[in-house]
Amino acid sequence: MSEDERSESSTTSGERSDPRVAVADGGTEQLTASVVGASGFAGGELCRLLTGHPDFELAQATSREYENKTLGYAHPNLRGVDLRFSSPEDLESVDVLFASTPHGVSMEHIDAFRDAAGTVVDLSADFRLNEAADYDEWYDGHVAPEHLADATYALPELGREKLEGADLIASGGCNATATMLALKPLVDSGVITPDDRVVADLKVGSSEGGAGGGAASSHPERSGVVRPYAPTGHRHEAEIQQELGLSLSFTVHAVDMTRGAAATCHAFPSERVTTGDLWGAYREAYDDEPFVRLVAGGGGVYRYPEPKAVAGTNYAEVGFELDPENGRVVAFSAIDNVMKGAAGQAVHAANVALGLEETAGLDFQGLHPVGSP
Amino acid sequence: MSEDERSESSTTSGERSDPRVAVADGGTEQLTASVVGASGFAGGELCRLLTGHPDFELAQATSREYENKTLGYAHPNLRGVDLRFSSPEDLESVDVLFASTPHGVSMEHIDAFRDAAGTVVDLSADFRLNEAADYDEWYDGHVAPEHLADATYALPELGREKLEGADLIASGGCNATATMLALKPLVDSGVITPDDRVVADLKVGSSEGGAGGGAASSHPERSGVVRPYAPTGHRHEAEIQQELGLSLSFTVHAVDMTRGAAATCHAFPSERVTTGDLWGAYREAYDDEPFVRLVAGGGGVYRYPEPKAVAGTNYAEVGFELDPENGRVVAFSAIDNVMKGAAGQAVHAANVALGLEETAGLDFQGLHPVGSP
Amino acid sequence: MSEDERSESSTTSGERSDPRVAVADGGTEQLTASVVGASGFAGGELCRLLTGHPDFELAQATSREYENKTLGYAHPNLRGVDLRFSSPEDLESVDVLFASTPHGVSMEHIDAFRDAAGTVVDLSADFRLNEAADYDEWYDGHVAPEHLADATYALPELGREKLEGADLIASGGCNATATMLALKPLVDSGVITPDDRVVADLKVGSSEGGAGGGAASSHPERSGVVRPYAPTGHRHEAEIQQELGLSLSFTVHAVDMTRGAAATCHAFPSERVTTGDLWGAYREAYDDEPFVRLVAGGGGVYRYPEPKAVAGTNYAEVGFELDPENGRVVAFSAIDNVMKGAAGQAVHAANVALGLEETAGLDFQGLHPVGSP
Amino acid sequence: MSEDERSESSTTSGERSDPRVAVADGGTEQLTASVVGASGFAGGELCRLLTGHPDFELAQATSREYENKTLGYAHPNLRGVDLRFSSPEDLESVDVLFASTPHGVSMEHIDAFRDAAGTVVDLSADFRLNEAADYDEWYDGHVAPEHLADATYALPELGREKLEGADLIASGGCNATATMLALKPLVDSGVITPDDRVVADLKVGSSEGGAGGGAASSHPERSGVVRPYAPTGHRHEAEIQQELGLSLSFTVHAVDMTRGAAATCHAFPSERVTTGDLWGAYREAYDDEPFVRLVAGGGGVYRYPEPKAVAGTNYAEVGFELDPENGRVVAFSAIDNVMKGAAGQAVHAANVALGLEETAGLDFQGLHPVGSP
Amino acid sequence: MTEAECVECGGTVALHDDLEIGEIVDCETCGAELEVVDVSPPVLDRAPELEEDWGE
Amino acid sequence: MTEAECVECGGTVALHDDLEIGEIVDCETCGAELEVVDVSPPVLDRAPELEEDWGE
Ligand SMILES: NC(=O)c1ccc[n+]([C@@H]2O[C@H](COP(=O)([O-])OP(=O)(O)OC[C@H]3O[C@@H](n4cnc5c(N)ncnc54)[C@H](OP(=O)(O)O)[C@@H]3O)[C@@H](O)[C@H]2O)c1
Ligand SMILES: NC(=O)c1ccc[n+]([C@@H]2O[C@H](COP(=O)([O-])OP(=O)(O)OC[C@H]3O[C@@H](n4cnc5c(N)ncnc54)[C@H](OP(=O)(O)O)[C@@H]3O)[C@@H](O)[C@H]2O)c1
Ligand SMILES: NC(=O)c1ccc[n+]([C@@H]2O[C@H](COP(=O)([O-])OP(=O)(O)OC[C@H]3O[C@@H](n4cnc5c(N)ncnc54)[C@H](OP(=O)(O)O)[C@@H]3O)[C@@H](O)[C@H]2O)c1
Ligand SMILES: NC(=O)c1ccc[n+]([C@@H]2O[C@H](COP(=O)([O-])OP(=O)(O)OC[C@H]3O[C@@H](n4cnc5c(N)ncnc54)[C@H](OP(=O)(O)O)[C@@H]3O)[C@@H](O)[C@H]2O)c1
Ligand SMILES: [Zn+2]
Ligand SMILES: [Zn+2]
Repeated sequence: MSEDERSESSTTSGERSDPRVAVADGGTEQLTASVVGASGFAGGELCRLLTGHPDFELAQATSREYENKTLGYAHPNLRGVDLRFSSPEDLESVDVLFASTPHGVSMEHIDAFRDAAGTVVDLSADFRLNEAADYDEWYDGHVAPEHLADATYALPELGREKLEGADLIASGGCNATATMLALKPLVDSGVITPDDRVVADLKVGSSEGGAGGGAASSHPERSGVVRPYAPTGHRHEAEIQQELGLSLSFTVHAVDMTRGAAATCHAFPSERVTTGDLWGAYREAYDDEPFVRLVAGGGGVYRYPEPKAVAGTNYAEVGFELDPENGRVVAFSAIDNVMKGAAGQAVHAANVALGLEETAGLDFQGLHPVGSP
Repeated sequence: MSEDERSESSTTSGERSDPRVAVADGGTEQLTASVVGASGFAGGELCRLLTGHPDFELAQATSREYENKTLGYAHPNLRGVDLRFSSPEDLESVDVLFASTPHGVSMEHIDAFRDAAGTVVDLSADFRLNEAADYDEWYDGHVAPEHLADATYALPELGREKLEGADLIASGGCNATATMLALKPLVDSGVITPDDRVVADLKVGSSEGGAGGGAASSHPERSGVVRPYAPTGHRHEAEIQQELGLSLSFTVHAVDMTRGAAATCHAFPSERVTTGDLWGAYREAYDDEPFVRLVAGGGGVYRYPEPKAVAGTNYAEVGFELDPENGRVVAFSAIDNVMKGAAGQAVHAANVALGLEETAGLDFQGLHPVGSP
Repeated sequence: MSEDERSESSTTSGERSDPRVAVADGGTEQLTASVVGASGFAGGELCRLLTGHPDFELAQATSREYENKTLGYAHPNLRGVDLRFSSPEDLESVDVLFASTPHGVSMEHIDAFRDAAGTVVDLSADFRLNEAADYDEWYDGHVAPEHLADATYALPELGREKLEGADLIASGGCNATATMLALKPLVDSGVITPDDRVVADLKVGSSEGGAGGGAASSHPERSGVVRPYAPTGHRHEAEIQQELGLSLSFTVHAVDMTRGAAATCHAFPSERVTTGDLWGAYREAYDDEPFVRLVAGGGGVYRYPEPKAVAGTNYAEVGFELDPENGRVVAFSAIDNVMKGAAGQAVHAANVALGLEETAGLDFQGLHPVGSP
Repeated sequence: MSEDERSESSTTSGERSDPRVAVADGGTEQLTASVVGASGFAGGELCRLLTGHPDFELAQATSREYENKTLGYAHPNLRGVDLRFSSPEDLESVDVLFASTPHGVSMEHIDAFRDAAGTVVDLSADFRLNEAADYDEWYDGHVAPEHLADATYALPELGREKLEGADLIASGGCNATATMLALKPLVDSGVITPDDRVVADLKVGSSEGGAGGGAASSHPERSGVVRPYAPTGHRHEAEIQQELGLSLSFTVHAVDMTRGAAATCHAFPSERVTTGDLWGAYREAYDDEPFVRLVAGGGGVYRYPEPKAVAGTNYAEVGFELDPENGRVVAFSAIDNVMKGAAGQAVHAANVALGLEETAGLDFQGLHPVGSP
Repeated sequence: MTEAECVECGGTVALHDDLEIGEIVDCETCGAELEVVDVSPPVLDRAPELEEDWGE
Repeated sequence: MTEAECVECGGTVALHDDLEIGEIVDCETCGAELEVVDVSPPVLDRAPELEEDWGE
């Protein structure tokens, strides 16, 4: 099929027509989507979500390593999907392109991506920061800084208005997402201010490392660890600084789970607060959020946020506890790094950007009991 | 609440009208369902499935221990569900009652259950065997043998016709389900006959033990085990004998996962078969089955059935390998014991019995990557 | 009961002879030891250590539940030990009695314990704090406060001189031990002072809960967790305050391992330090310590303390990292809670108290690779 | 360095004097040992065992990748060992050389190995089979078949006499070891004969794959699996056939543990046996074996062999159950694949070969509780 | 310390001195739970099966 | 066996005899990777950081 045929076969994206129209008038027509980096962990989840999404049709999934193999070859849960990986060299024209490639790849191909799709959602860090200078400081610079001003940070809980109609969306970092969801109510309500000391101590699963592997992530070495893999200076600090205006003390540990990121934030407000104040702040921030569950105390086995309770879902559990001794606020959050921290957040943001039902395609509730998912 | 009040409070099941009608004429009306034993593991999954099911409304969920607490108190993934546990003493009148109680409870309450609902699906062993004598041999007898003749074994892959319109359905045992799915194509095709020797070696997760616990299932003792917990004489042999006509050598091991049952069946056909014969038998048996995936060989990381690839889903992975040395057929299957082995199978059977879309409410595809779910 | 009575009741250590003499003059004579609470997790480790110890003979191991059963019945690794549990009512007279019972039991039986043995090592919190008032504040009071002044805190790294000849030894809390080992060099060197803010974020294994179990520690619920089980106000704060003079912000998480406690301490010194200063402080503190390994940075897979690297051993791994952004010092430590945090520490302290070779019986080096031990 | 220089530089093995003499006359002199392949999993365990062995001094540990790095760089538990990896090109002259390299390496270097040491213990398959033809059938042939006749199979439970004085020792395969220990009593006692059908269904840990790794053994993919990795045709069948005279139906599954191999053998004796017969056979076979523990039935949590109960040790747990239905004997065994299945077996065999105390250096009893080691 | 033979496996079971009828001991070899049915000389029998919950 | 001081932690690093310039050794105390920049007497410097992939 030639380039021409392909673009003609796409009814919605031609001429950069607003894809939202297609849905608005009847809801039967579907948007086409492609996933670049579909053999990866986040890419596989994108494929799962998009094939189950009422408004999307998965048109293309790229992989260089598995070109021409079925999606099920790399992702056993997708054995039922009738699609084969294709080369990222041959991008089809679609309504939305999701790029789920390692840092540095999207910035190199951003022109081709935006050419191929009216809406581009990038899951890497390549378009998360506003300033090229930040990329010099935290990453290895940027090769397409002219796109930075176009990009919108995806996490809808930080403000969904600016996402509406966005055409370049930067999905947030998983550890940044977990941390910001725990702290945002404290910032919004003024309980903590930029000068207050905040320690964020994270515990994350092995899928954060991607499908690649390496000696440290082999099963015998990675099993059972509580390994401080970023004792200081994790790059996600940059996003948090930018989005919340907080400069944190950040430490990330690898623990023995595959999915999940749990943030424990120790904050020291300059003024004493009560538990009631905290409930007020958290409810204010999240009462209307479809994907945030407040979990703070109560009874039973599950009293605070736990990653396994949200595994496979786009939910975040958020909670807190007040230390009566010294006024410390301990804010917790738990997400699935590949979902709320990556593919789920990306689809959620695309839903908002394109005017779809916000929760469309993201209705999985998670499992109980569940081991170490 | 009296019987009368109860039946009035039910809008759809009044007069024992065929509940299937409600759906047939338009699809907007929903069937009501209750779950007895809803605080348990299988009961929690039933609640998850029914609240996400297009044709069901979860009207009641019972628990003695958690009466008046929200479902989310026991099952953190159900925090969003607006329902509280009620007492099993006060059964509401509904279209379908799912009983997910320990062996022996349903047989005691079966009259009340059938009174409360036109269709009863029982997840225990209480109505799986056809003969009262079997309960004397394998269990501790039966107190309501008069219902045994009414009961239909749930596993649709063993024959869905007899399920249509069934009003007492006995959901199969999880280990029996895994084993029978692996072996059925060999039996149907005549590759193995009742006289052939078959060893079934199972590996199962800790949720098979239910929410109760006990010393052997405490985390420190249960983690990391390969524990032969039923070296011989597992009760599920009785169902397999009844449904497949095979007398197996059955051994069940507990391994370190929460969900999952994997069967490895070593069969010694009296006549040599080829891999082609086997593919023929398995495709014949399962090509039209919506919840069976054949996985046998091929490349990549996932070449044979694995429980983690189906965790949280109603799918069974089934596969085989031929031992060229001695003609042995090794048949594998993997299921999620709480889903295909319990709650999923029960909903699947209810769908068939009530004439609903067979896969309704059972569309979760599973996760990749996933650890030890 | 007076000191005199106590020594007379000891049949094996004859004539109040200093038990250390027995070993000094030839090394062939062994000290007798008993373990009260031997069916528990820490008690089982005590039995393992004492039966493998060159200077001890395990004379008695008590259990009410397993009376008359072999040690191997409760502890499969002790199947080779030719001893049966006996009742704690019938204490034999021995040189050293190790009490490994839940909080509150030792204080009740302390007279009987000291009667039975010249040296008592208690693993509970019953004799860790100096003041009866502390027990009112942090625990449920104390019934034998007159013994508190006799007791010596066991952790030898906090000062072994006072342990020499001690006859009532209080083995430290596991989480307190991990935390204090991480912080002690910073305190000793003056890098942090009592006014500096210190957050201690711990990750611990399920064996901390003891052999008892309960719903939250059943395998399906406890697997895969990152569960904040003591968000604030853990009782071990009291010991740390007493021994290090620091008032911490303490938060403890349960993670998916059976053994292990890992402390991440975030400290904010009022004056900037260099990495060299820190190395100086840690080497000064631990260069001569037989059971502390400094692990900070370097290459390979294991760059910071990890509990799995010390599982089964009496070692502590201790390390640190300096955050160049804000001068934060992140101090790490990792121990096996049942060993360095309980049974190993107790034997280590007994070795010191009785003038034995300090490392006797504690030579296991740990395993590599090792999963989640 | 020439042959002459090498032997001169060795103080203990000079003139190829019988190394056993050194020990016999006084016990103070130690034998020197080297480990080729010391950065690997089995090699690391050899280093741990040899440095803790009363009669050995670890003189050399080779690694190409980690040359000049300390042993602790690769093996965190060996941080206290004062030795650096050296090149396998520069073999020192020692009393015993342990080769722990991948299949095919030893056969290539066997002349150099035997030159360097009077006793060579090889952990690979290179010298396990008696006939060069077997290597053509099961492996990729053999390049030094002239040494095969010199080699003795290591597993002492199969006969320790032939090991005495052996100078080329072939340590058995881990899965073969587990299987043979389960079945040997049945073979010796005539309960099963070569014509009887035996199915061996194994469950093994990830360390069997060695330190190398690969996609399938990355943590996210390998966690939680019950993966049939050798459904049929595992190479260890060859050793079992040779040593026990049995032709088995062999299937090996990867399960979620790092260490451990558990064999479940389903045997169908042609004549009925009683439980008493079986106890007789197993006690006859193993009553005098220092490293075999019989575990069959009884009460408590641990009733049958479990790999976690022997993790880190050289013990094998062996047990059985009789199926009253069909006369099947289910024989179980559990070992630590890196210990009894590799490094421990090798040291055990060396102890026997050199006339040392048979259990020397192998006294670790294992841990309880222990997770998934 | 007296001894008795295990009825299950034939192994030797070591017994403490103040043995009482009805006590339950386990066999060191096979782990069977054995009931003391006589004391002089000691005689052991298989203890009544306590159908214990054991896992799944 | 010669020795040198680690530039990272001040610990003593044991060195083998036929040391060559450019060799990388690790410090036993702190694990730092050190480059041999001179041999007689031996001098060590911090080895150029290999930005190794290490986990997540
Ligand atoms: N995993 C998480 O938890 C997580 C969370 C938040 C954000 N993210 C971000 O999401 C992105 C993907 O992460 P991941 O964990 O899914 O990584 P991954 O598993 O390593 O997958 C990366 C994918 O990118 C493809 N790829 C690599 N280089 C490429 C290139 N030059 N051109 C085209 N395709 C290329 C790879 O496939 P082929 O080699 O087959 O082409 C693979 O499919 C990363 O930027 C990551 O930072 C991940
Ligand atoms: N777990 C599996 O993998 C699996 C697979 C196949 C079949 N099954 C079968 O499904 C059933 C449930 O298994 P499960 O694992 O979910 O067990 P579970 O977690 O122990 O749950 C049992 C439930 O039954 C309730 N219950 C117990 N006794 C009762 C009584 N006398 N009257 C009313 N309610 C009672 C309990 O709640 P309250 O005490 O709060 O009332 C609890 O909610 C069993 O028959 C089991 O054999 C389970
Ligand atoms: N586990 C750890 O990581 C850890 C670390 C540091 C300190 N500790 C402390 O060490 C102690 C033991 O902990 P654990 O984890 O081993 O607990 P555990 O597993 O629950 O064992 C407690 C033991 O005490 C016995 N016991 C209970 N009540 C008794 C009583 N009234 N009289 C006599 N014996 C009694 C029990 O046996 P029977 O019921 O059979 O008699 C059992 O053997 C606790 O004080 C704990 O705080 C534990
Ligand atoms: N793991 C087990 O459970 C187990 C059980 C029984 C038997 N075995 C056998 O034991 C042997 C080692 O297994 P493993 O699991 O320890 O493997 P491993 O972790 O992969 O280690 C292999 C070692 O050999 C070295 N090596 C590789 N190629 C070499 C060469 N050409 N010359 C010199 N050294 C070389 C490697 O180090 P450098 O690359 O740094 O030199 C490494 O130290 C294998 O033959 C295996 O079959 C293993
Ligand atoms: Zn016995
Ligand atoms: Zn150093």
